[in-house]
Amino acid sequence: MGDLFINFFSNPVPMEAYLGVSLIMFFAGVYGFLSRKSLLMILVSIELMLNAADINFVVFNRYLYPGQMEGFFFTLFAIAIAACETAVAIAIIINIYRNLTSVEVGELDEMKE
Amino acid sequence: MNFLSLFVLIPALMMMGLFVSKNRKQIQFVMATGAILLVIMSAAVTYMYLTERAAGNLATMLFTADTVWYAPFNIHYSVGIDGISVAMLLLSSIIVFTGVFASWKIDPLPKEFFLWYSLLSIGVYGFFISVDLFTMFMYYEIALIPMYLLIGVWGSGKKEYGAMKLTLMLMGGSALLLVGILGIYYQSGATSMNILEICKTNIPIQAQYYLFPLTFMGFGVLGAMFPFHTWSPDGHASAPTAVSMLHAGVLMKLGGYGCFRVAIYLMPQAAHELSWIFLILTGISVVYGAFSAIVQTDLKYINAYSSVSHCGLVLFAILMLNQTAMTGAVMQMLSHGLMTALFFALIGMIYGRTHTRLITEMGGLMKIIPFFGVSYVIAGLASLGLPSLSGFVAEMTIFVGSFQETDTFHRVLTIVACTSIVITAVYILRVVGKILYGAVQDKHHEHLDPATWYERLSVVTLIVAIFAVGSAPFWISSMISDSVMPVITQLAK
Amino acid sequence: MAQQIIFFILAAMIAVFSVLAVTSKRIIRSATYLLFVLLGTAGLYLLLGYHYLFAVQIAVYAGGVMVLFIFAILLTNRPGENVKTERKDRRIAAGITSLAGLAFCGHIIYWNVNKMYTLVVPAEQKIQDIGLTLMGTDKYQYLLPFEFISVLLLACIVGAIMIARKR
Amino acid sequence: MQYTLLIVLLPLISFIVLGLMDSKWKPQVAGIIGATVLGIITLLSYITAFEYFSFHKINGVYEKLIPMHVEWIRFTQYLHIDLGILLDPISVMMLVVITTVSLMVNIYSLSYMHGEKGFQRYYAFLSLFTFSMLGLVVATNIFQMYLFWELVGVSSYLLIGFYYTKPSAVAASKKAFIVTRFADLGFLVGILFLSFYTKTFDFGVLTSGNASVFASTTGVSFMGLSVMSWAMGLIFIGGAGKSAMFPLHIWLPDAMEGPTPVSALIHAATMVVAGVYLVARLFPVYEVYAPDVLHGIAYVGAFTSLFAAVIACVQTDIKRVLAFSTISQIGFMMVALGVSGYGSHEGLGYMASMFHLFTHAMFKALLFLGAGSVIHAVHSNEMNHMGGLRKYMPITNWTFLIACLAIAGIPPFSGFFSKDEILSACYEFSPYMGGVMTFIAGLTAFYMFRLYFNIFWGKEHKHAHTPHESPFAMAFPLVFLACVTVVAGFIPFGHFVTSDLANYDIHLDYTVAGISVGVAILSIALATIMYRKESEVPKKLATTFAGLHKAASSRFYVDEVYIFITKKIIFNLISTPIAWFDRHIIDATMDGFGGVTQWTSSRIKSFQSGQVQQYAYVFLLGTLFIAALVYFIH
Repeated sequence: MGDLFINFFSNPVPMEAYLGVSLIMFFAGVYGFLSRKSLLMILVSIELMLNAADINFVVFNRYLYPGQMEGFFFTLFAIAIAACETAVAIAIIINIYRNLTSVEVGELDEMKE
Repeated sequence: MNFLSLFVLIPALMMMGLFVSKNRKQIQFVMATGAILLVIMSAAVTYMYLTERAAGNLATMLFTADTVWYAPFNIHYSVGIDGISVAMLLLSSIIVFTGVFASWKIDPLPKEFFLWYSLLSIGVYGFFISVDLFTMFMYYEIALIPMYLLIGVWGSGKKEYGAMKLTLMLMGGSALLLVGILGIYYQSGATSMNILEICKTNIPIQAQYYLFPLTFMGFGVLGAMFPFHTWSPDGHASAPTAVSMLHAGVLMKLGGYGCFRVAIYLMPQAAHELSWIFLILTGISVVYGAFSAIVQTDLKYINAYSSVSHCGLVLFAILMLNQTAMTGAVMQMLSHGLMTALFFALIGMIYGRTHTRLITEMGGLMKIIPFFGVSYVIAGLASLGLPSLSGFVAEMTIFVGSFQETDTFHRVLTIVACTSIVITAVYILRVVGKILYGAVQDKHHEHLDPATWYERLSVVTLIVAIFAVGSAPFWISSMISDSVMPVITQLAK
Repeated sequence: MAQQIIFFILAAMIAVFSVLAVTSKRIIRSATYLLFVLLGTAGLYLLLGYHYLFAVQIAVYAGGVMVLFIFAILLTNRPGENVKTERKDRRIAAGITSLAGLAFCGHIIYWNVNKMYTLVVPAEQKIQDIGLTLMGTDKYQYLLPFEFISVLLLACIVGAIMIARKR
Repeated sequence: MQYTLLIVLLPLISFIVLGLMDSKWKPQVAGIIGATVLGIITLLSYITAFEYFSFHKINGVYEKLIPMHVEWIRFTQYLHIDLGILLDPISVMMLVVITTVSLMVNIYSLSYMHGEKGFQRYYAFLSLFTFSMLGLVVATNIFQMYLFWELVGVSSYLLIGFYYTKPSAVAASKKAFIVTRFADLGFLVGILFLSFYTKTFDFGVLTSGNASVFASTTGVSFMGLSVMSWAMGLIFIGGAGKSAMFPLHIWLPDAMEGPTPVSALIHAATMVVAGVYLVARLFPVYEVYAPDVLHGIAYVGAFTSLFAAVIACVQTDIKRVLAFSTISQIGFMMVALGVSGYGSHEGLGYMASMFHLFTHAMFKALLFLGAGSVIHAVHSNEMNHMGGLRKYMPITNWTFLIACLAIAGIPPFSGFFSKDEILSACYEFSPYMGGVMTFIAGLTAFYMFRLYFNIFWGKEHKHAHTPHESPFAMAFPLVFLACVTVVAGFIPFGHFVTSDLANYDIHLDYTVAGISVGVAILSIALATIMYRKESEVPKKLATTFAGLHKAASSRFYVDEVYIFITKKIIFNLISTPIAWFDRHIIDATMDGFGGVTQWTSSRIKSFQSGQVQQYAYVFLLGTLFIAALVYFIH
């Protein structure tokens, strides 16, 4: 354990540290996705997972293919798409709330207006 | 496209006519015209067939035509007829015709009813004119589907259950059939699914061993073979009149026809080897159906079980694998088609008046509605094999034919099957005695409407047909027996 | 050394807040925690030398998306109300599965990843390069996806208005 | 002799016309049409008989004529049903018998059935019956016979059930049809056996004596018995059904539910002798190829005869008595055939049987019509509602007496001659048989006179209205048949009908004749003592032999056995379980398939909940699983 700390602080930040962070973030997102009922919370969880993925892309780009920019752009586009998605999702959520006064997934089994 | 396709085209045109017709009058006009056209067509085809044969044309199938439908899979649309198809076409036309009149005032949704009815007849006609396995199977499926809606929507009693059961069991049968047909096609190595072509090839005997039971059972389900007959009582009991007529009268014949044309014709060796299994099953059907009919109390159930018995006899005779018995089988198809249609027509008409089908709740109807009473007695007598009515010639041909097999197994089975004529008498007379004779059971039954003209037309047509087949069987018998010959030669190989 | 410490702080922040974001009872708090996570992520981008990405992350996520979130929350939630969670057994199952996934992936990362890379000193990316790459049509250039994204964005705008407008 | 076709076809046309017209015509019109048609064909058959017996004898042997035939349906290369007309001595004789009795019944019914609802229908059915019966007797082949046999059965069914609102009539008609149908099953299978080995249905070929026809039957056995025994035995079962041989006789007494003229026509004179006719028709085959069956027929006939005679002694319904008497007399005919051989003198039994058939038809029709006349007068079938009617109904009384004397075998009435021939034949076969038959003849005389005295003598019963003699249309047939009964015995029957178609001169065997007349007179005397005046003897006898009396009155419980078999065994032990099995095993299995499918799908269904979270969860698990799999396998 001591070695680990010494290594960590003496060397540049290793890739697995970044990956570990994104991992925690991702599985927190997964847990949130599975355990929450509110659509908004699910959306929050999705954002978490997307961010985790974004970090991974960037990290891989930086550590494995430093001369290229694929990961970077992927993340860029992912952020853009995530923004779109959030916008639409929130529009839908608000609309649902307007109709059903609820944003709980369990209660949304009717497709009617 | 030769003129045989008209049999499919006319119902299709009827459907179009129905689409544009606006009221009941027009619907009736369209249906009546179409049905009469079909009768005329089939009479014409019979005449043409007989003249062609008289002119010495010895081909297995006459008036054949072949169109490639989908070349990569060798799917053709091919039609053609022999004496058996001619007999079946005649039967179908008569029953479609009488069915139209039996449901002349169908309510509700007459247009939709007749639409499905016409689609059903497309399937039936198509099946009888096709000589290609694929076309045959396709028409078979076309005939099955409308059944579900016709029973489910216009039926009575436990109609959803009956419709579901009938459709599912028949679909199960057709699943077996599909495997069988594809198996036949691939194992034969033929370049098309045309029956005439496949019969020239030799399907390996190992393949026949599993393809024969598959095909036979597939068609046997439709032919109400024990133990796959249970759709028949429930389905027929809940079906509307015309549908019962068409189903029991024609559709059940598809089974026998298919067994004959596909299972036996294409796989003669397996037919020889395995016929005993099915002989036992069909032998059971014959006696079992008859005994079951004795204790039923619902008229339609009685007739459905009686159909099980009679159709069992058809398959039984086919499996005897000789010319006489097979001729008898086809005649029995014809005869049973006519008389069971008559039965169902009458039951429907009686039910329409008494609002009950339980024989315990009826009695003395002969005095109140004599037309139906007399017709019912005639139907009953035909069913129990009175000479000069169609049942007699058919059954006798079957029994004489079956007796040509000399070994004890066939003998005993034949004698067992013969006993059905006694049991049939028991249940027929029981019904006749209970519902027609005796005292009137229900005072609401004392004044029932007399038969209307369209009901009379429908019933009389069927009775005349029954008499025609029963009194002058020679021409139809010889026509059929000539057409059985190719199968016999195939079996002798 | 400073880099490591910054990373450590950011990592701890992200880990703690992401867990808090999904376990918090109040939805508004969850959103706030999410904001911290997003900011932490932006920090990581900076740490990795992607300044542009850092800016985008802050502007789009922490700025745009979070505002949307907060509005949505305020519109749909009655203040003070707890967020409903799934049934307990489901939550436990979800937790176990997540932990299992975490363990499994962590195992892979810990034992396998360190053998694969060589660290190159992070260098700042030139904004011109980004612009050229984004607008070019050659290999490794991204005009087509860019256009797609723009169309997608347009569609989203239209869609969101269509969905959310009053009837 | 083409015109013989008309004999068969006219009744058919009459049936169709009457049947289609039904109630559109007045009843009288229908009756007159029916009777006229019958008159015409009776005339035609007399002409046929005259022409045949006069001109168609070659070298002392009658030829077999087939004036016309057509192929009706072809089964195999050899087997085909022809419809045709075969004229030989027995068929011509039957033509005469049937048309005569039928004509009488038609005339009689004009009055007897007057005012009944369904009069037209009645005449239509009578025509149908006449048609089928005539078709049966002129059949050229065994299948044609079977065909008309069935038609006869149906017309009998329709006529017994004529009063269809009466439950007993409906039940009786049903019973008659089903019992005979059961017998016909035997007939059919017998035909199948016979035709399979001989390759023909044709009577001409079968009875030609050509051994090559039967060549393939030698040594063939089926389940232990020789094939010819099977075939002929089964065919006899068919005959036994129609001719009411024990134990298939049960339908005949019940058949008396039909109108009385119908009983006279069908259940006394014509249809019930169809079995005898069948055996006679195939007699050469029985005689050569199945002698054991022939002997069996003799024993069955004798037993039935005795059995029925005993029952007839205690019945109280006059039509029932006559019915059992008919059974007994048909037994006589069967015995005669059974003991007969082939040839001129050996064929005595055959000749006697046919002779008895002829005379019996006449006097039994007379008895039934007389009984009908009595029933018409007193409106009851029961003996104890009658008595002393001789004062009111002289014609009926005299004609009935003549018929009773004839059946009792008193010379010079026709029954004496025919019965005497039968007894002679029996004595030649074996003395025991002769003795038994003589005893039965005595019983016959006894019960007939018991009947006679109970109706016309004895204590007068109070009637609601005074009985009166029947009108002319009913009296005429009685008188006519009485005349025939008186003279028929003097017909030199052996000149017309013999087993080998050659002449045979009947000689009265005076010993036999003496014994039988003696026995008959003794029995009549006994009956006179017991029943002419009211006396205590019958009651005493009944109490002395209480068991026997009771058993005989309930017809030896054969009906109970029948009911047991149909109700308990067929209905309750076979059909009900089968129906149950069908519903609860077969159908339940089929439904079970559906049920299993539904159950499975309802289980699987919860996976398709539509909840994205659940999908995600499963997806995640799956991903993890696959990843772990891949990872750890590497």
